[in-house]
Amino acid sequence: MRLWLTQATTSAPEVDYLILALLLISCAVLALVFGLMLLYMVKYRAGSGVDRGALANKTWRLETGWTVATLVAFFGLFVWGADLYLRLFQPPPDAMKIYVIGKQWMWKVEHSGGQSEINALHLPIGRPIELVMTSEDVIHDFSVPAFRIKHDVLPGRYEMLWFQAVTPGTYHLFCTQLCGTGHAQMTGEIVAMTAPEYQKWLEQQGASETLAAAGKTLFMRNGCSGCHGVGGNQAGSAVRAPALAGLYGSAVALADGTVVTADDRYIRDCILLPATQRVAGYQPVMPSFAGQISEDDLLKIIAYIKSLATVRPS
Amino acid sequence: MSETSLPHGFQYSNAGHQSGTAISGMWLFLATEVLFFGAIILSWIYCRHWNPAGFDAGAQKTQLAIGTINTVILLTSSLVYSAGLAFIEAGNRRRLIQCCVITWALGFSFLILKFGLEYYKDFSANLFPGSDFAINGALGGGARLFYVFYFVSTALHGIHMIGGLVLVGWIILRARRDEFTPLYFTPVAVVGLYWSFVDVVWIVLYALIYLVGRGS
Amino acid sequence: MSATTIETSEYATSYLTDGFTLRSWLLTTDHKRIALLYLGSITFFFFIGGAAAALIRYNLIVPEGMIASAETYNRIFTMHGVVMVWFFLIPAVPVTLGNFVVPLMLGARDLAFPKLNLISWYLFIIAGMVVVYSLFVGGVDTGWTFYTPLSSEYSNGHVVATVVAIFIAGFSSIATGLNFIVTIHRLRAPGMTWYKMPVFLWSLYATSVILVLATPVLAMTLILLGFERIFRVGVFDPALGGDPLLFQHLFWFYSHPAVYVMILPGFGVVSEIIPAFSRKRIFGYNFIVWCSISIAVISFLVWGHHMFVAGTSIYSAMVFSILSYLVAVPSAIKVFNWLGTMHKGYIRFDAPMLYALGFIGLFTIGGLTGLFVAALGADVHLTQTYFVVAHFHYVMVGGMVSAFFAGLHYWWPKITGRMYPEMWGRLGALIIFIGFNLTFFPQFILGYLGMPRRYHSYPPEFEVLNVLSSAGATILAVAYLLPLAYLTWSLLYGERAPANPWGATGLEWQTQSPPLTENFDETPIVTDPPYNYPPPEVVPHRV
Amino acid sequence: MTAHFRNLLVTWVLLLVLLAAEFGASFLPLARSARPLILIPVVLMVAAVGTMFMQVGRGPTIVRLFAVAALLWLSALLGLGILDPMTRIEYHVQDASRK
Repeated sequence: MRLWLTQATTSAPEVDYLILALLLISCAVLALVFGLMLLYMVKYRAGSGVDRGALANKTWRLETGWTVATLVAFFGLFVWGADLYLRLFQPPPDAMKIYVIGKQWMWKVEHSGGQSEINALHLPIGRPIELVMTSEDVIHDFSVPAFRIKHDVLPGRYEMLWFQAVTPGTYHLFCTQLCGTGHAQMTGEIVAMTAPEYQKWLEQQGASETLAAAGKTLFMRNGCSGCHGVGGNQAGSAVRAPALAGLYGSAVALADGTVVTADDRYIRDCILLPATQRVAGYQPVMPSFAGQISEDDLLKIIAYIKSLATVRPS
Repeated sequence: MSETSLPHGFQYSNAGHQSGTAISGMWLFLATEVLFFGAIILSWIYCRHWNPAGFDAGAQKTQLAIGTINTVILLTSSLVYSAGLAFIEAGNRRRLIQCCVITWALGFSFLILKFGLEYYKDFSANLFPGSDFAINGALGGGARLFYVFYFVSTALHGIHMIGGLVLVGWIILRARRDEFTPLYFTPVAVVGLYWSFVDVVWIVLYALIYLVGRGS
Repeated sequence: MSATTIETSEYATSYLTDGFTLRSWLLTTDHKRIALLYLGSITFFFFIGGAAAALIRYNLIVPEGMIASAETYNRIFTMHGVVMVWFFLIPAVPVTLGNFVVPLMLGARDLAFPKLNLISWYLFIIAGMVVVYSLFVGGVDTGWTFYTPLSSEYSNGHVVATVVAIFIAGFSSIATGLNFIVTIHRLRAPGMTWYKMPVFLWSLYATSVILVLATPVLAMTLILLGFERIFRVGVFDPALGGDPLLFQHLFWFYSHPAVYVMILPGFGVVSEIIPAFSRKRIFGYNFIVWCSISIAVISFLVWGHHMFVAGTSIYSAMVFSILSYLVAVPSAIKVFNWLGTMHKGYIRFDAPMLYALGFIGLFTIGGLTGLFVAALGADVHLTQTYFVVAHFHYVMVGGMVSAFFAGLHYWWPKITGRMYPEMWGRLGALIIFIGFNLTFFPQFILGYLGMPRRYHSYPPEFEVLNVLSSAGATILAVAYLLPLAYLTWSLLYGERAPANPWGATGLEWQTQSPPLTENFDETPIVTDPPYNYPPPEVVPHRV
Repeated sequence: MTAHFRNLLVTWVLLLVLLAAEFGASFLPLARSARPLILIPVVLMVAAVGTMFMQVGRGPTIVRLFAVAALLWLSALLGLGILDPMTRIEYHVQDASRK
C-alpha cells in the first residue's frame, strides 16, 4: 500500500503543491476548531467552577475580522487554482498531436504516423503532447492520475488535453465518467518512454501507412476525388467544388457571410453536415456522409486534407 | 358580518390574516412556476445558440396568425377577469359571473384555436419531430429542436390553461351559490393571479416561438 | 439511570390520544401527526439506502469486486444515490423535526396550509412506491446524476419510472417549502419579531427558499429527459444538434442548492442545541441568521463547480470557482459562532450535545475538503475520484445525519412524551463518530491516489484502504441500528418526560410534552430575546 | 371604482400596442444574433400584467418579495446558464500544423 503518487508530468508537482497548501490550511483550521472545542469542553464543563467573567456581547469586530481573513485566503487559493487551470487547458503551439477515441468500454488511440493502439498509449517524454479526443457514444473521461489530468470526452465534439511527460514508466489510465456496464473495465496503460525508445517502438509497430496515406485511399474510395479532384486541386473533375489543396488552416468565407478558419472541426462538419458550412459561391450539392464514415476513418481523411495544405506550391 | 366574525381557519387570528396568507401562498407558487418555465427558456437559448440557422428555419413555419390571435384572446381574458374581480369588490355579483363566463369562453377558444386548428395544421405539415419530419438536410437538426421546444412548451402551457379553466369554472359555480361578498372574495383573487400568470407565460412563449425566428 | 419513579404524567390527553382510528392518522391535518407519518416513511427509506450502501462496501472488499456483475453493482450504487438523496436527505429534517417543531416554536396552532401538508406526505408516499417499484423490477444503471446521452439512449434500466418517481417527490418538497415560508411569514406569535425567532426557524426558512425555487427546475429537467428518452427528440443528443452539457447545467442548477437543503436544517438543529447545552446565549445571532439566508442565495450561483472537467468553457469555470469560494465563507462563520457560543458556557454532555459536537467536527472536515475541489487546479485531479465521495459523505452523513440524530434526541421528549435512555444515546453518538471516520477518511487518500468513483473493480494497490473503509462501514451500520433500538424501546418503557427536560428556552418547551392537538391553550406572547439563558446557580440537570 | 376600470382598460390598450410593436419588429431584417432585441416589449408587457392585472402592489409585503425573488432567481439561471455556451471556445487547432 503506497500513499504517494508519482509525479510523471511537468504540471504534476504544481498540482501537488496546490493540494499540499490546501491540506496545510485545512489542518491548521481543523487544529483550531478541534482544539477550541476540546478546550471549551474541558474548561467550561458544567461542573467546573472556573470564573466565566463578563460575556462579550459586541461580537461584530471579531466576526468581521475572521470573515475578512477567510475571504483573503480563499481569494488567494482561487487565483492559484485558476492560473494552474488555464495553463492545464491551453496547449503550447508545438505540441505533438495524438488522436483518442472513446468507445463504449475501450480507448482507441491513433498516432499521426498511422500506428493505432487499443487501451494503451505510448508516448515520448520531454515534449508537450496534445490529445485530441472524441467519443462515439456516451460521455467518457480520459483520466491519468499520475499526470494529475483528466477531461471529459464528449460525443460530437473534439475535447483537448495536453501534458509533458517527465519520468518514463507505465501509468494507469481510467475512464472516470460513468459510461455503462463496462465502465470499470475501460482502463488502460500509458507508457512514457524516452525519445529513442519511442522511435524504436514506432518502427516496430510495422510500416502501416501513415494516417494521411490511409486518408488518401479513403478519399478515393468514398468518391471525394470525383468532385474535388485527385490531388484535391480540382484536376479532371466535372463538378465545380472548392479546392482542398492549401485549404487547411486558411480562412474560408461561407455562404451566410461568416468567415471561419478551416480547422479539424470545420472539415469534420463539412463532411458530416455539408450544407451548414456551404462555401460562398458554390452550389450545396455535396452529399452528407454522416453515418457512413466512422470516427477513425474521418480522422484519416482529415489528416490527408491537412497533408494537402503543405503541398501548396508556395 | 364584520371582518372579525367571518369564518377563518383555526390557526388564523382573523379572515384578513387568512386571505393575505392565501394570496402570498399563490404568489410563491407562481414563483415556482417562473423557475419551471425558466428551465425550458434556458433550453431554448442553448438549442438556438448551437444551431441558429436551423432553429429559425423551423420558427418560420409556425402559424403566426393563429398565435397572434391567441395572444390577443389571452390578454383580453386577463382584462375581463380583472374587471370581474373589481366588480365583486364593489359587490356586483352578477357582473362577476358574466366576466368569468366571458373569460372562460375566451380561454376555451384559445385552446380550440391552439390544439384544434394550429396543432392540426402542424401535424398535417408533419412538423412533429418524429420520423417523417418535414425539414431535413442540414437545417433539420435545428428545426427539429425548435419543434421539440414548441410542442413541449405549448403542451405544458395548454395543461396550465386547462387547469385555469377548471378553476374559473369553480369560481363561477361558487359565485352562483352566492358565496362571495365584498368582504370575502379571496378565491376570486387567487384564481385571478393564476390566470394572469398563465397569460404572462404565453406572452413570453409567443415571442420566443413566433417572433424571434421570423426575420429574413 | 435516574430513579425509576414512574411519575404518571398528568398530561393524559395529547395529540397522540386525540383519535386512535387509522382514519384519524391517515387523514390528519395536524402537523405533529404528519411529522410522525413522515418520520416512519423516511426511516424506511433510510434503511433501503443503507442496505445499498452496505452492498457497495461489501463489493469493494476485493479488487475484482465481490458482486459478480458490474451491471448489478451499477444499479446498487444508483439505488443508494437516488433513495438517499431524494427520499432521505432532502426530506429528513424539514419534514419530520421541522413539521413538528415550526408551529410550536412560532407559537402557532398549525402550519398555514394544513391540507397542503397532508398532500405533501401523500405525494412523498406515491413517489416512494414508484421508486420502490422501479428498483425491484430492475433499477437504473446511470448513477443518481442521470447524465445524458447514457441515461437517454444507451441505458437499458428503468430510467423513465425512476424519473417519474423523483418528479412526484419534487412536488412534495415544493409543498413543504411553500408551507414553511408562508407560515414563518404570517403565523408568528404576537411579539415574536424576526430577530426574536430561534435560529432553527431561520435555517428552515432558508431551506424552504431553496426547496421552492430550485425544485421546479428539476421538474422541467426530468420532463425533458423523459421526452429525450421516449421520443429521442435530440435536446441533449449531439447527433441531432442538442448539447449534453445543457442537461448537466439544468441538473446541477437544482442539485447543488439541493445539497444545501440537506445541510441548512442541520445548521439550525445545531444552533438550537449548542446554546441549550452550554446554558449561554448564541454567539453572534445576527451573523448566524444572515449566514443562512446568504447561503440560500449564493448556493444558486455555484453549480458550475460540478462541471470543471466536463467540457464547459474555462472562463465560466473560473466564475463558478470564485463563487464557490464565496459560498464557503458563511459556513465558516457559523462554525466559529458555535465555538464562540461554547466559550464561557456551562457545557453538559447529553446525547444531543455529543451528536452536535460530532457534527461540528465532521462538517468542518467536509467543508474544508470542499475547498480542495473548488480550486480549479486541484479539482482537475481530484474530481470523479473517491476524494469527492469522501467530501460529500463527510458533509451529508457526518454533518446532516448527525444533526438529524441530534435533533431527534433533543426533541424526542417533546414528540413522544418519553425520555430516551441517556447512556445508550451517548454510546450511539460515540460509535457513529468512530465508525464514520474509519469508513470515509481512507477514501480521501484513495481519492488522491486516483481511485475513480463508481468502479465495480479497482487496481490491487488500493485494496488495503478499501478493506479499512468497509470495516468502518460495518461499525457505522451497527451505530445506525442502535438508536432505532433504544428509541423504540423508550416509546414503551421510557421515563415520562416533563414539559422542559433540558431547561431550554423556546416556545416549544413552554407547552406540555407531548403537546395538545392545538399546541397552546392560548397563544403565547413573546417578550424576551431568544436563548435568554441566565447563568445557572442551580443546574436543572437530571441527576 | 371607475378609476380602477379605466386603469384596466388603459393597461389593455398598452398591451395591444406593445404586441403590435414586437409583431412589427419581428419583420425587420435584424442580424440573427440581434434578434433577441425583439423581446424588449415582452418585458414591458409582463411588467404591465404583473402590476395592473395581478396587482402585485396590493396584499402583504411578502407578495412583492416573492415576485422580486422569482425574477432574481430566473436571471441567475439564465444569466449564469448563458455564460458557458457564449464563452465556450470551439476547439480549433492553432495554425502550427501548417508550418
